Amino acid sequence: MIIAEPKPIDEIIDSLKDFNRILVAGCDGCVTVCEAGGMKEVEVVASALRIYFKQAGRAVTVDEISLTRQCDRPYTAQLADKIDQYDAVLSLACGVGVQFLAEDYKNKPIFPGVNTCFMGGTEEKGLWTERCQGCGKCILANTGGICPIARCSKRMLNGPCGGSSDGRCEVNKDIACGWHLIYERLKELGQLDRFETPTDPKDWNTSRDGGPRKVIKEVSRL
Amino acid sequence: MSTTPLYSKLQKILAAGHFGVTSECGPPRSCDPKGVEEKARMIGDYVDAINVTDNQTAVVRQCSLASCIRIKQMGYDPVLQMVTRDRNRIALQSDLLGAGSFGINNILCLTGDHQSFGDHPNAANVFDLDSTQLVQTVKKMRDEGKLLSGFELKECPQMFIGAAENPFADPFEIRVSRLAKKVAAGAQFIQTQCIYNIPKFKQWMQGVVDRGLDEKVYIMAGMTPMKGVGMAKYMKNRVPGMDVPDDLIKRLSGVPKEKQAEEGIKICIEQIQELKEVKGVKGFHIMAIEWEEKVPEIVQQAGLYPRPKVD
Amino acid sequence: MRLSYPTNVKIVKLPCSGRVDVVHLLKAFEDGADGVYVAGCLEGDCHYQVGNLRAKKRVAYVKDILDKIGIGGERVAMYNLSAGQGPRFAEIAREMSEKIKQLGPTPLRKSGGSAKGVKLTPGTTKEEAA
Amino acid sequence: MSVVEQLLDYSGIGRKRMALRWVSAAEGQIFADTVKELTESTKELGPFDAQAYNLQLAAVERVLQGPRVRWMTGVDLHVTERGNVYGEKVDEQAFRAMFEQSLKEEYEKALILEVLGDGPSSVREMAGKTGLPVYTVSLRLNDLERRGLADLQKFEGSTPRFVRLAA
Amino acid sequence: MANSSGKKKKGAVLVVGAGVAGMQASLDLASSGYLVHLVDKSPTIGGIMSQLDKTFPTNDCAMCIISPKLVEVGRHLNINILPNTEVEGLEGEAGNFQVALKSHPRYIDLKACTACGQCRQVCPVTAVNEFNQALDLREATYMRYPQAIPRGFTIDRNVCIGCGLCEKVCLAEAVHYDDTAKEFSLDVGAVILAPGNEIFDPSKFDTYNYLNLPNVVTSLEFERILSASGPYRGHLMRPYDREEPAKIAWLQCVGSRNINACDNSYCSAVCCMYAIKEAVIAKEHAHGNLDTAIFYMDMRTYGKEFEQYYNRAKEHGVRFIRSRIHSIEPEGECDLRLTYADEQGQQKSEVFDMVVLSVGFEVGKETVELGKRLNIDLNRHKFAVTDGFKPVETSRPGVYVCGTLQGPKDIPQSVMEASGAAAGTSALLSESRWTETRSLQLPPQRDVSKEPPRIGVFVCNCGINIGGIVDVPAVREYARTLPYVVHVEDNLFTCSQDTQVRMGQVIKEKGINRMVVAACTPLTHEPLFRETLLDIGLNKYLFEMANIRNQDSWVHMKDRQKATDKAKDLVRMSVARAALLQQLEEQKIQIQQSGLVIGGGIAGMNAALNLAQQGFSAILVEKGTELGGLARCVTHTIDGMEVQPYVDSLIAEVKAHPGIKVLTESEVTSFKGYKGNFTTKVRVGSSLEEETFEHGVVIVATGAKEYRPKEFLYGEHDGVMTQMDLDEVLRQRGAGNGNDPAKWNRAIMIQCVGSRNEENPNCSRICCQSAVKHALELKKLNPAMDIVILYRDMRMYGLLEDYYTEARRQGIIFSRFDLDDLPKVESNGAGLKVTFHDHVLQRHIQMPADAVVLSAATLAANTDQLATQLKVPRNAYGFFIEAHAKLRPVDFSSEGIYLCGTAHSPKLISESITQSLAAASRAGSFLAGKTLSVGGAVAHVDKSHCAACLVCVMSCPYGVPKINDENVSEINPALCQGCGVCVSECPAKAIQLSHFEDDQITVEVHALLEGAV
Amino acid sequence: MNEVFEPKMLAFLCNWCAYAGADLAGVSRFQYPPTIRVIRTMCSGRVDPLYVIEGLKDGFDQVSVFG
Repeated sequence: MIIAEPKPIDEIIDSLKDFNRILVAGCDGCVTVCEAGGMKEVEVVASALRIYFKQAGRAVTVDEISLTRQCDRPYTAQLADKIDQYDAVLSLACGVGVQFLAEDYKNKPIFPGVNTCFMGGTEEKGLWTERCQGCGKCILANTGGICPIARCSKRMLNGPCGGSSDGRCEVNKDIACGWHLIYERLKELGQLDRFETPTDPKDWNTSRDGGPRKVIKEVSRL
Repeated sequence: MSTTPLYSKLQKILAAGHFGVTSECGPPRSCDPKGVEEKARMIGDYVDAINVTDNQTAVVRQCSLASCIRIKQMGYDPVLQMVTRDRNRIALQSDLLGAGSFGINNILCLTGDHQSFGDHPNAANVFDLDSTQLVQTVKKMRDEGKLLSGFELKECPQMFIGAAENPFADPFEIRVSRLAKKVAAGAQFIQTQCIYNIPKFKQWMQGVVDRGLDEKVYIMAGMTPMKGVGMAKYMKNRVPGMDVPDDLIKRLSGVPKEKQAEEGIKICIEQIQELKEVKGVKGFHIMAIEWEEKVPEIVQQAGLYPRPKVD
Repeated sequence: MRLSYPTNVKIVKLPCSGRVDVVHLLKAFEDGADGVYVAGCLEGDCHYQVGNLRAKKRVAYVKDILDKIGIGGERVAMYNLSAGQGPRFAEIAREMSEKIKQLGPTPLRKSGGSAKGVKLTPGTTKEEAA
Repeated sequence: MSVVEQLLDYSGIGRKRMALRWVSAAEGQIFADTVKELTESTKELGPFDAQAYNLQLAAVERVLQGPRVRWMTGVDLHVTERGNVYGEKVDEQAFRAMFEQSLKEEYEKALILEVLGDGPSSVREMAGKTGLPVYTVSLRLNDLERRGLADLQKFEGSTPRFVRLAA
Repeated sequence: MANSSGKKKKGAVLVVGAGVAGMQASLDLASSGYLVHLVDKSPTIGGIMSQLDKTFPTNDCAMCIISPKLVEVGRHLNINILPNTEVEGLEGEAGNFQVALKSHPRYIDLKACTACGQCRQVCPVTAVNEFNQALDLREATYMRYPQAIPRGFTIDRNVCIGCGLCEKVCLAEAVHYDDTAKEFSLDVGAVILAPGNEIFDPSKFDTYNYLNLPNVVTSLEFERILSASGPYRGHLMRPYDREEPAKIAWLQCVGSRNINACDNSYCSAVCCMYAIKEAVIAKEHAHGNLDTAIFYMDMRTYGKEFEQYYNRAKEHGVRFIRSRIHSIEPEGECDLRLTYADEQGQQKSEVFDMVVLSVGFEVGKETVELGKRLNIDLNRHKFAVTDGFKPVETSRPGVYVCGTLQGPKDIPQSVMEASGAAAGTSALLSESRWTETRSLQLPPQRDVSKEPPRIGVFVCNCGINIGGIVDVPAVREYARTLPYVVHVEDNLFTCSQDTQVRMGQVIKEKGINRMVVAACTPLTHEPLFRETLLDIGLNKYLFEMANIRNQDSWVHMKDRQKATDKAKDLVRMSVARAALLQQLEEQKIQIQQSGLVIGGGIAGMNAALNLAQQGFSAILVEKGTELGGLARCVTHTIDGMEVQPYVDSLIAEVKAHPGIKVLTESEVTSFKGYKGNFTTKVRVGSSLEEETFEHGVVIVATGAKEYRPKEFLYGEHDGVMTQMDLDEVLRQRGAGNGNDPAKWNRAIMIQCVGSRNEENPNCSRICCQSAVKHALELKKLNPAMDIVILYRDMRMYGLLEDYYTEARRQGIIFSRFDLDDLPKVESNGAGLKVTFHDHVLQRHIQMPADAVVLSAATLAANTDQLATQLKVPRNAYGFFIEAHAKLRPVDFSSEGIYLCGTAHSPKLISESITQSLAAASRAGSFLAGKTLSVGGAVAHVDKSHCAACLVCVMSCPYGVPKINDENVSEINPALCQGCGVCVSECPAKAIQLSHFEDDQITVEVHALLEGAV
Repeated sequence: MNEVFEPKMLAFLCNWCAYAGADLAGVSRFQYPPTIRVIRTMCSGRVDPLYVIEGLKDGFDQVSVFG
């Protein structure tokens, strides 16, 4: 899922301080699961905002809502009958949701309430780690199911640099060396031979194309 | 050993069966033209080629290519170090073309230290290619006369291609395979990480010899003399991938502080002597960090002077 | 024991301090509380195993928010006490009252602000929700 | 009135400073004689320095104001002569002994409370000021705490200081 | 099955003594379907435990853990508490007894008394407060302690002068001076004796000067000093001058382990631990650096994890000095001088601020009298005589015993015994289960879910407890103005019986569907008012209480206006919440009437047998090929009971019982379900076939094993053996085989092999008695044999002390060694030689020996797999962890799973039997309920909002939420404990906790602060 | 002290007996020292022990109650 973290409340206040009618909109998707933007976070942020405005002596409305997903138009459309009552929306969805809202409601300022970080999973409660950078050309088949692009600090494609020790990355001892993991895994799978074939320079065009990337699945298109 | 043409002085000396000797100099962190010149002059006659580092430890310095040009113009043989951290394949190839145009014939392909260690930790890294892929790229440009895109070059860079290897890094079992991989990609010489743990290095070398890799690539043992016990401890604890045995630290701390530098040089020389006997070791890469003035002494006392002449 | 403590302390009973939500604490401030504290069991003594430790973290989280929005994190606190510590309860009540008296009333009250809000569901309009 | 006599004794003022006499409406002579006699005996005692007995008088006053002594005086006859609620008569002597003991305790407690009125105090300080034995102060203080009249204020090192609580 | 007279057995039980043991026995039996008459001579229940400050080894507050039990006993429909009552006589036989009882007058009618305390406030008479061990005073009208049950006052007739004041102030009209003693009789099927012990009175010794020196206190006095509800409110002070002591000494074995005229020769079993506990807690209380010293003979920390507690105390700096103190001398004004000889024999003298006498237990005179009246045998120490294999049965059939009358013991042991006695009773009377019990007949509940709230508010004056401070009429009128309120009134005592009746009428008349009572505290009174609702057909969750007494009038006496204002706030808050309350339904789930017992040793067999005797079916799963377990390695017990015939007959009985299915060579392969409905797969026998069982409870009795020593030449020299090996050698000798111990000239035993060291810091509890048992037996074989026992502390706890005394009398030599100077065992050809340091001689001694017997540790059996399957916790040493070390010693925290025998910790056979009966009792009382109510205040998931994010799964401390087939979280109401952690964590706000829903909480906050901004 | 000490004395007199007795003393002209001040109460039972103390506090050297 997409992992995000709540923005510091002072940063949110900074972007919203001049508005009088605010809607805090959460998303019931990924950001709920990573505890950054679900209904609970909506309540917390909205409550904090109201306290802030009250103490600032302002008469401000801060309403709360959470949509099933903000990355699908039928759900974002659920705001259509309400949005006119607000002069700003704080979206607690990932960057996709914020932008979908912004595209759908062109005359409304939409502000992000979370920092969208990466695609990852739940390591333990309250700890999420990255697994995928969405490069668009998966090489996991050759790397024992462990992605060197997401897991190696230098995105090395042909093995570890000389800096790792005890299986930890030279950049930070808290990070496992991605290539160490790949090596261990290949060894376990008896596929160490795959390691010695040099990997050619990667085709990054699926990752660093101009403008927003597209995924088209013809069979799924209507 | 490979039968490709001999491009550089270093390559020629190695091909002739002599122990090769290289050293390195780090360019200054300013526009000062003298820095590189002075260092090169200090060591030029005691080594076969001079490596010039490329923004080492991710700290901004004068560019490696410019310094190499300067050294070439002084009449010495430079080794152009190139890291993939800061430039994508377009910039890397363009620099290679530029280097070729100045007759620079040695290249050392590196990935480079992570920017988080340097003076611009917020910089975006590139890592479009990794070191192995850079080796492949140079080889392709030189041997096929093509850029990665397939564009045909009218004149190709004539490069003796090198790569680095750390025999001590984890996982140890993978180190020989990784060397093999670089050789397969086109590396012709290897400059290793600083060697202090001789037994472990020998173990690695044995693996290299067992796979016959020593017949395919010149291994130059990396040597860095210790200035004192403080440096030894720093290297042990702070520098990633460095293996400094405790008995070495013990030996250094066993002598008075003012004698430690001398002892460090002595250890370095003893180790060179010992490594000369190791099968597969074809030369030495002496990295006297900010201590270039000691290189002549080491080279002389290790019995590597005078340097052979080749044409 | 009939120990006395200030009348301004009002108590909301919960099955476990672990039931205290970040939102509950914030709502209390929103409604004009000058200070809020959570009194849980002694650490390691939670009737429900870890509820009080969860509460402790949530209180810390609210503290941070209050600091950032200018209310002051010192207005919220977590205390731990056992069922046998009647005097300690009175003491905590006095201590917290004293602390809040020094801080003065919540800035919300003197500001005259009136921020409001309702919780909407996608299917209903604001009027319906209110 | 024996209550007062007793208390005056405890306080060191002495019971001679008061008297209770029975004079009937027909006994004018006795009244005159009594006044004479009392004047004589008071002369012997010398003048009374109320200042010097400030603390004690305040304590006696406190005892007399306290509900316990008042109730006990109230039930005196009830239980000794007319029979108590269980329909039994309490032995007068036993009652008296108990009463005096309670009175003494109440007086000691009152003294302690008076001392505490001057600010926080340790048990030893209280003993010094009241002239009571240390252990007695400890015991009485405990009863005061139990009744919510005194409380521990704080520890100074290993010494607790106690304060009076408003009743 | 009827008894000899042909009459059906009575389904009622008399429990004598309402301490922790009596309460536990009563609760077990009452829940098992028997009517319990719980008799105590004191006006309240609770016993000695209610007087303790903290309990070892967990340092839990004693009152915190006992008071819920008090309340449970007080409220149980089938426990008839008879306070101020004594048993006069017992006629009849097991199954049909007639008990003669006498109740002493209380003078206060418990039905009317509201425990408001006005009577106490006016009582002019004081007496020493026994509850606080005479450290302070109480009135003649009193309640023993604030949490006491029954909740009502008593007049102490010994000191009351009969002034009549209390009657005058009692607005509830509860005082009745004409109360008289009543004699009556009851028919019961069985009797359980749990009258407890008394504390040894140290004033019998003049050497301790206890009566003259205020700073010499007994350990129980010290408990009161430490207690937050004690005379010094939990501040550490010494009595003489109320200074905080800087140096305290504890003198162990006061009144125990001595044969002076006034002492008791047995060990009181608990004093070592409580002294350590008191020292540790005192150090925690002290402001300065408190110096604590414990003077002892042997440190007997033999219980589960006690040794670690002892070690921690040493780390805390508690000093342990091995010396028995003869006398206490006054020093200066109030200090105390102790003179003693240390272990090296040097004379020392030290001055302390305070000395605590660690006084032991003894059976009180009245109890001895009771024993005579009931015609049960007492031993020479006056403890009840029991059979080692029937540890809870007295000499009179149908009369059971538990707690300290059976022998000195600590709380968990008493609780286990209590449950054990209940198990015995339950088995005896099972045919009459549920015949005498009472049950509530409730009208059907009115569905109010569609009605708008109609709230009735009842404001209580509580006599003058509230009304004297708070302006009740003003609060009442204020309540009238609140939304949804349709009825208000104030009452003198809202909790009185007549008010309850009135309430019912009003609810009906005005169609009230939510009730608010502003009164004392929900902790004591919520259940009562909820019952009133149930009686009238309203859901009990439609009730809310405003605490305007304990948290208002009583604590703000000085400011009436503010107290009144606060009362209004609290009422507003309660009314706001009441408007949102919803009726909650509880469901009934059937309980499978059977139990799975894992482990076929003595514990498992007894548990299974008792369950079966109680009328439930049992499945007994044993890993080995035969039943019997570790007991097969023990020939006889220290008191001479033959173990093997017992085990044989037990096996025969188990196998013959139709209610027990015995599975040998079997193992549990999978386990799922929840209390009342477990499904377990067992791989049975050599065929490896799997069988599936459905059962309501599980009892774990997997046992333990003896440590195989790696030290002292064990396994290298034939002369070195463990105690269990020696047992085997002795048995073989009986059969005429092998090495004949009678020919030995000297045997040396080494204690604590594999125990009390770094690797295994636990004491194995039973090895001291094994050594003494075998030493005495060897002596009998060959009186000329030299026997030396090298020990660290001789832990001959309780009545075992007698055997220790006997061993010394017979010339068995005991020599102490330290962990840092272990004895050395060397081979000397066929013989052995042992070198050890002798403390008396202060030098090393070498002795040849024919045999060296190692008292090897008892270690946990390997239960890794089982623990994982059952999801039950074990400690670092592999022993299972009970739900609560004190009060739930045989329960696991997961309900429906119980524990007994050496799987819990090392113990004697008799103790294992007790615990197995206890486990069977707990299991039986759960099964007897037949159904289980679930639901109510538990968490529930709104499926439509659940993101299946697993946050609840990860955060639940009990592992209850699961993501189900519909891909949403599901919370089993039978397992949910209602803590609400998942609710507060749920990022989608999809979970709510019934009765504590978000809006129900925030509305309270909102109402409290209404108009604040 | 040079002056002759003249104690100040306070007496509470029961209206029905002692007060009447004191009156009778007057009627009979029985002499007694002028040191005494009399307060009449309707019954000596009405004399609160507190009054005795108040008297002493206020500077009387002796206080008596006549019933």
